[in-house]
Amino acid sequence: MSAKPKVAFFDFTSCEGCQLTVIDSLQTHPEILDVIDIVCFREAMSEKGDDYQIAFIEGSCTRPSDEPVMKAIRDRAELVVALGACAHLGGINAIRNRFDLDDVRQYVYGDKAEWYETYQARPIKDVIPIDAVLPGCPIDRREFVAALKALLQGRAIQIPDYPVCVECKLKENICVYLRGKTCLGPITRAGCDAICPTYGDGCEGCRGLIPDPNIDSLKQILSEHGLNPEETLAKMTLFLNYQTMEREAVDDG
Amino acid sequence: MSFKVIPKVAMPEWIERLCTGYRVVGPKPLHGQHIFGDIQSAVELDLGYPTTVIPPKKYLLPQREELIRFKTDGSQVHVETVIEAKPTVVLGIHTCDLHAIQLLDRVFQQGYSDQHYQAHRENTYLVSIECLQPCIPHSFCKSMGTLSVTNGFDLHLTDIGDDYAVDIETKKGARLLDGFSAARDVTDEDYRLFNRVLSDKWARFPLRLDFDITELPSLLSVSYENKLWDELGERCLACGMCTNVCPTCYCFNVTDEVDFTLSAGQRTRVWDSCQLDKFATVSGGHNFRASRAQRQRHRFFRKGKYQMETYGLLGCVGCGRCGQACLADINMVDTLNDLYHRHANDRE
Amino acid sequence: MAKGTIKVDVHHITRVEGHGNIVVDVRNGELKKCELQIVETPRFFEAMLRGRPFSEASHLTSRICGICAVVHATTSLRATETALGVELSEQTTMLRKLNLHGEILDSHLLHIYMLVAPDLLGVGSIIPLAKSSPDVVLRALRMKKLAGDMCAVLCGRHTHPIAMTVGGFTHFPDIDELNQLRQRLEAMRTDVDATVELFQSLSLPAFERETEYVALRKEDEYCYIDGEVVSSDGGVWSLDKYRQVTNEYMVPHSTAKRARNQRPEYMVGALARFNINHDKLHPRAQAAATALNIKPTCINPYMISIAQVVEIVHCVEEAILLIDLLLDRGVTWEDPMPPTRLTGEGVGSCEAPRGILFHHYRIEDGLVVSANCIIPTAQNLGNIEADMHALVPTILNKKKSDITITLEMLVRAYDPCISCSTHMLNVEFV
Amino acid sequence: MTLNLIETLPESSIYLPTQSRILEVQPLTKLEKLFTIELPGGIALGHKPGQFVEVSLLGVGEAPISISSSPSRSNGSFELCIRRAGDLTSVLHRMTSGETIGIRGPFGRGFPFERFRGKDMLFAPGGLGLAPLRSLINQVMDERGNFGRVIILYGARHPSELLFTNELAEWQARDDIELHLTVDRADDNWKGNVGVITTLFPKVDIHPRNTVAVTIGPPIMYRFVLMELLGKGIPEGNIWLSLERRMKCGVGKCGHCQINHLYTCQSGPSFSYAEIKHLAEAL
Ligand SMILES: Cc1cc2nc3c(=O)[nH]c(=O)nc-3n(C[C@H](O)[C@H](O)[C@H](O)COP(=O)(O)OP(=O)(O)OC[C@H]3O[C@@H](n4cnc5c(N)ncnc54)[C@H](O)[C@@H]3O)c2cc1C
Ligand code: SF4
Ligand code: SF4
Ligand code: SF4
Repeated sequence: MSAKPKVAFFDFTSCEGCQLTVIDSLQTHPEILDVIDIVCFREAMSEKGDDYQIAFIEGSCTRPSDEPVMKAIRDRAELVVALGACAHLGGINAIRNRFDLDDVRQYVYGDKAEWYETYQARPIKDVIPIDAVLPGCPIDRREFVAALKALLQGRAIQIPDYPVCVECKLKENICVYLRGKTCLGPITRAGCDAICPTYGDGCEGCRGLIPDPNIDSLKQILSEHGLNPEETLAKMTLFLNYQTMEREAVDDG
Repeated sequence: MSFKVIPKVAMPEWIERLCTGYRVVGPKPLHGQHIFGDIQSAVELDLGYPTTVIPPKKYLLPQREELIRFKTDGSQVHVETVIEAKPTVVLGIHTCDLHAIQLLDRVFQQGYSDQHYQAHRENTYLVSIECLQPCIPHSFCKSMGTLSVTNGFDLHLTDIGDDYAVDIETKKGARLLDGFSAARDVTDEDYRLFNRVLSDKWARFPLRLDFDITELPSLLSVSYENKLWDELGERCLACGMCTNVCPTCYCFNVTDEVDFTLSAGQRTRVWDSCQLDKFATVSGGHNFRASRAQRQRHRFFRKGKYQMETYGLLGCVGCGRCGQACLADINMVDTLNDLYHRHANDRE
Repeated sequence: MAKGTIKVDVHHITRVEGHGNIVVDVRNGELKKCELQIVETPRFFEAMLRGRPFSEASHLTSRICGICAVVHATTSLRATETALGVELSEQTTMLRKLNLHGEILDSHLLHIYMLVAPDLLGVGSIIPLAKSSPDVVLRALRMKKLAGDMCAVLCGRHTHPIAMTVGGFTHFPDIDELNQLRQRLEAMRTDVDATVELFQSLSLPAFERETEYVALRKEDEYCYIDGEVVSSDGGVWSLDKYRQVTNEYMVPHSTAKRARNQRPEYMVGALARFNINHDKLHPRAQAAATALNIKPTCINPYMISIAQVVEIVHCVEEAILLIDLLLDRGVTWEDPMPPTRLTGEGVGSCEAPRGILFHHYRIEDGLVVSANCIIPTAQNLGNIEADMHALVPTILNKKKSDITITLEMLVRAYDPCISCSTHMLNVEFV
Repeated sequence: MTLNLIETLPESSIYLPTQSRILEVQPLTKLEKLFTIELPGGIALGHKPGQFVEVSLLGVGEAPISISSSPSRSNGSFELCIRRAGDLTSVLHRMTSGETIGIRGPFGRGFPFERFRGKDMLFAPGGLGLAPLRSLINQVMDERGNFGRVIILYGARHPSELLFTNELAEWQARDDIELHLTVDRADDNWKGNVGVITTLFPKVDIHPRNTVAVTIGPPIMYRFVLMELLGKGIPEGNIWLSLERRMKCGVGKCGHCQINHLYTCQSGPSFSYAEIKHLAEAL
């Protein structure tokens, strides 16, 4: 590797937990600072650089004025990576897409609603082309580290295309369905090392759907495990609302 | 080879002795299920367990296993084989799982011998146990002929009341009892109990397949185009749980990892599953088994026919784990019986 | 420059969470405008909570903030549990407390080492700091890792905790893990001492302004969960009366809301807690306070960072004590306590790293029908502006770059978590 | 309790690649490069046409690649023609002579060369299929006297995608080879046939009973080429092809390359049509 790649981090609508996870990854891998040159990271540094090759973007696009900013980043960067569920899939921000936006604004800001610019929350790939994603809410630390290494090797970032159940079984977890709960593991992209089932909670789908998920079958299974249609919908719309609405749109013709 | 008896009251002592020289693993409870895990004392061990989430194959073919390690300095490349196999005693292997290990032995020894598997195998002491009660609703070992074993173990335990009768099959097995004075010789009374326990047990196990197992390969031969596969494909989630929990499944993927210098790292194999969407996809995107139906068919054919053709043993030992794990309730017994009856009806 | 004209416009103040701008406009020596503008996009959490199963609320609201995810989850759970009449076991209470201590540590360490220390040591961020004082950075990373691991052992991970659920936990640490944590915490005392020493040696701007401080208080402990709301100006409120404390209002230059109590603005956070609950601190923390030369009632907002150092000492000691208690009684796998009703209303409150956090839900038939969350930074914003108003005239003779940095440092001292303070106001709870 | 613990642990592994040197890298087209590789000490690979090796880049991964050079021309090295298709092959394409790559193999079953002697040979590669077939063709050429007619029908998508153009020119020039080329889409300089590979078949007449046909190409090509070959009356056992599957180990363990019960890496990748026509998953 010749010169250290210049890397920038940006955030849009998000909780900034993914960038915090990036900072946390320094705890186990302080050598990251030796191999990349971080030129912009608002959460952690004052210096701001406009000269970068790799841009990590956290957060969804939730208002028109975000778009030109994202486009400017795209123009400068050779590689753009969506960091985390909000950037990848709209994340929980997209829950509001199910509501009437005026109602949402009014509910939160009352008669001052018009002060607040907003539109439907969307993944950044709907605004600019992206080169890779690191899914998850928050991103997985090991996956971020692996992604950095891939970039340093000049390779594409690889993320799993199989479901969470695979990692869950490799760890020999007791399936949460057998503990009387439900789980979206069978349709959700792995890469988190099945952390939620490992800690006793069902997968909530934060990493998005696997390619060709069998959602109909899973819905049937959820209902056999006592979920009514509203509860099933709630599950499918916590992190997966953007993808669920896309699928609904296809089903509607 | 020979017989001994270990009084149950002496089990803690035996396990304690074993722990001084070996890694000892066995079934232990977890959230209402059982898993094979490290045993430090007899209280953790539950030999009356129904079945485990993952079979003991994980000690021979670990979920993740480093194969080679490498380091580059300048233009010098150092690559080395990694084989780490700690002497391990696996206690309480059910007979079905022991049958499965016989298949794994053939897979990893036939043709190119896999030294990694071989090293684990040689350093693993298999202590099996006679099943006296059906374990889980999905198991069908009697139909598969795996409800007992005559060889393949180092030691085999049979619960005869206050004692375990111990069948010592190998030198390795005998070594586990070296100097353990509580293991006594067998008496006539022990033999009487042993015989009674064995003859009583068979009636407790139901035959769950509606046809004879020897018919399975031919039943599958005529069922390649059956609609059933499509029906399973509709239900299957392609989650891969069925194969990951199966004692006879061994497919794997290989991945490389490097450190931040990019010059050192390791190559690791990880369990893979033929049920996953991209298992048979080549670069350029062509998927040779693109539908869930095709993949389900492949799994059942491997279990009931292909392994028999290639290795001379069936690929299913009737442990029932896949049926227990499958959220879509796809299981061996219902599927095979269904196939059999459809075929019988077709003939009428 | 006293009579000059200055415009300071610090766009996207760095090293704070979320998006904020400082705008100062001085014309002919007169302060025309001095604002902290919040340009963070609105997140609409309260609106999104509507209609969702109560069991999801804590998972959803932990996403308000990646840095104080545990406290959001805990507060949310307390609101739900109050609404649905869930009593907690002693073990749950202890584990929750321990977890929160982990998060306070993690957040304070992040703040003082990565965000504040670079200012005091005259560098732009920890990246050059890693070159100039690698031991400081490695120490910070080491301490922060322990804090994060503490949360990970208890709830899976610090950012967006997993195992915390209504009525209890879904996973429990084993004895080995607790023993290990304890050992590491004890070993961390050396790092804690070094931290105190570092901040002893740094000099902070001497700026003071009489301020109203608000914090949670309990009789028997330095309070982080539940308790009552107490003001340094006098006044005690039970949690369900939180609106009488916060009195939220909006200003057009900010997507975040603001709060006022007896005065037009008040302060919450580490300094407020220190000023109100100083007597409940662990003796070692009190000793550290003395060493750091901070005494109640301290009215220098830059000393927030010092109060955080004191809390770091306190949290390490408290965590050791809590672990000892847990080890004594043993940890049992217990099922979460079930709700006794599916309809109800409740307020939950905790001390987040940055100050009091309130969640208020109404739940009907198991679904959240209305929600209100009041975040510490929202409560502090008015106070930050008031501080800036008082501060700017005293520093007008300085260079513009110095003014800028002094103001940035002030805002940073409050450790504002702007992304989570963008939220709602008028909900009618019928 | 005294225990004699560790059974002896083996030192080598079937997964351990032999570190080998790239002697030369020659670009062939935009996507394909020809790599000349030397094993340590210049020892011979000892392969048969139709076999493959696992090319191994430490820290990146492995990929199965057919050996493109003929054993009859080994000279202490062998050749791999590699298309830039994804992760590993992209990294490979950035490598230059002198660098080290790992090799495992040769693996798989090659073509039964002995059985081909005395026959007329009809080669029908499509696209990258010429890479593995070149090994066999050149071995046949080096024993030219032992074979009857040699016919090569080669199709590529575009003139710029034709591989081994120098060798094609040599073959073209010889009068003991009948070479017919075709492209799916022509460019301005293209004077030859335009159309898919099957459009070449009517151009040749063969003695079906004495002909061995070997075809290698992408999966879709096989169905149509097989129709032509069977249509010409060539016995099923004399039609040979090579099947591509995903492979991770190359030694019959990892399960990825299974075609029904067969492991492609063991029983193949070269198969006669007679061997696989009953296998639903083969074609
Ligand atoms: C027997 C055989 C011979 C081959 N001969 C040649 C040849 O001579 N020249 C040539 O250019 N290509 C050949 N290929 C194809 C070549 O193996 C793939 O193009 C290569 O594996 C792609 O790897 P990648 O990492 O660059 O691509 P990616 O698409 O990034 O591959 C990702 C992963 O998928 C697996 N994979 C993808 N495609 C294949 C595949 N076809 N076979 C096995 N694994 C795959 C790889 O293991 C890799 O880890 C051959 C394949 C087989 C099976
Ligand atoms: S807990 Fe979830 S991820 Fe794990 S096996 Fe069960 S369904 Fe799959
Ligand atoms: S466990 Fe069931 S759902 Fe999952 S892949 Fe196997 S058959 Fe399909
Ligand atoms: S196929 Fe199912 S029943 Fe048969 S051995 Fe595998 S897991 Fe057990």
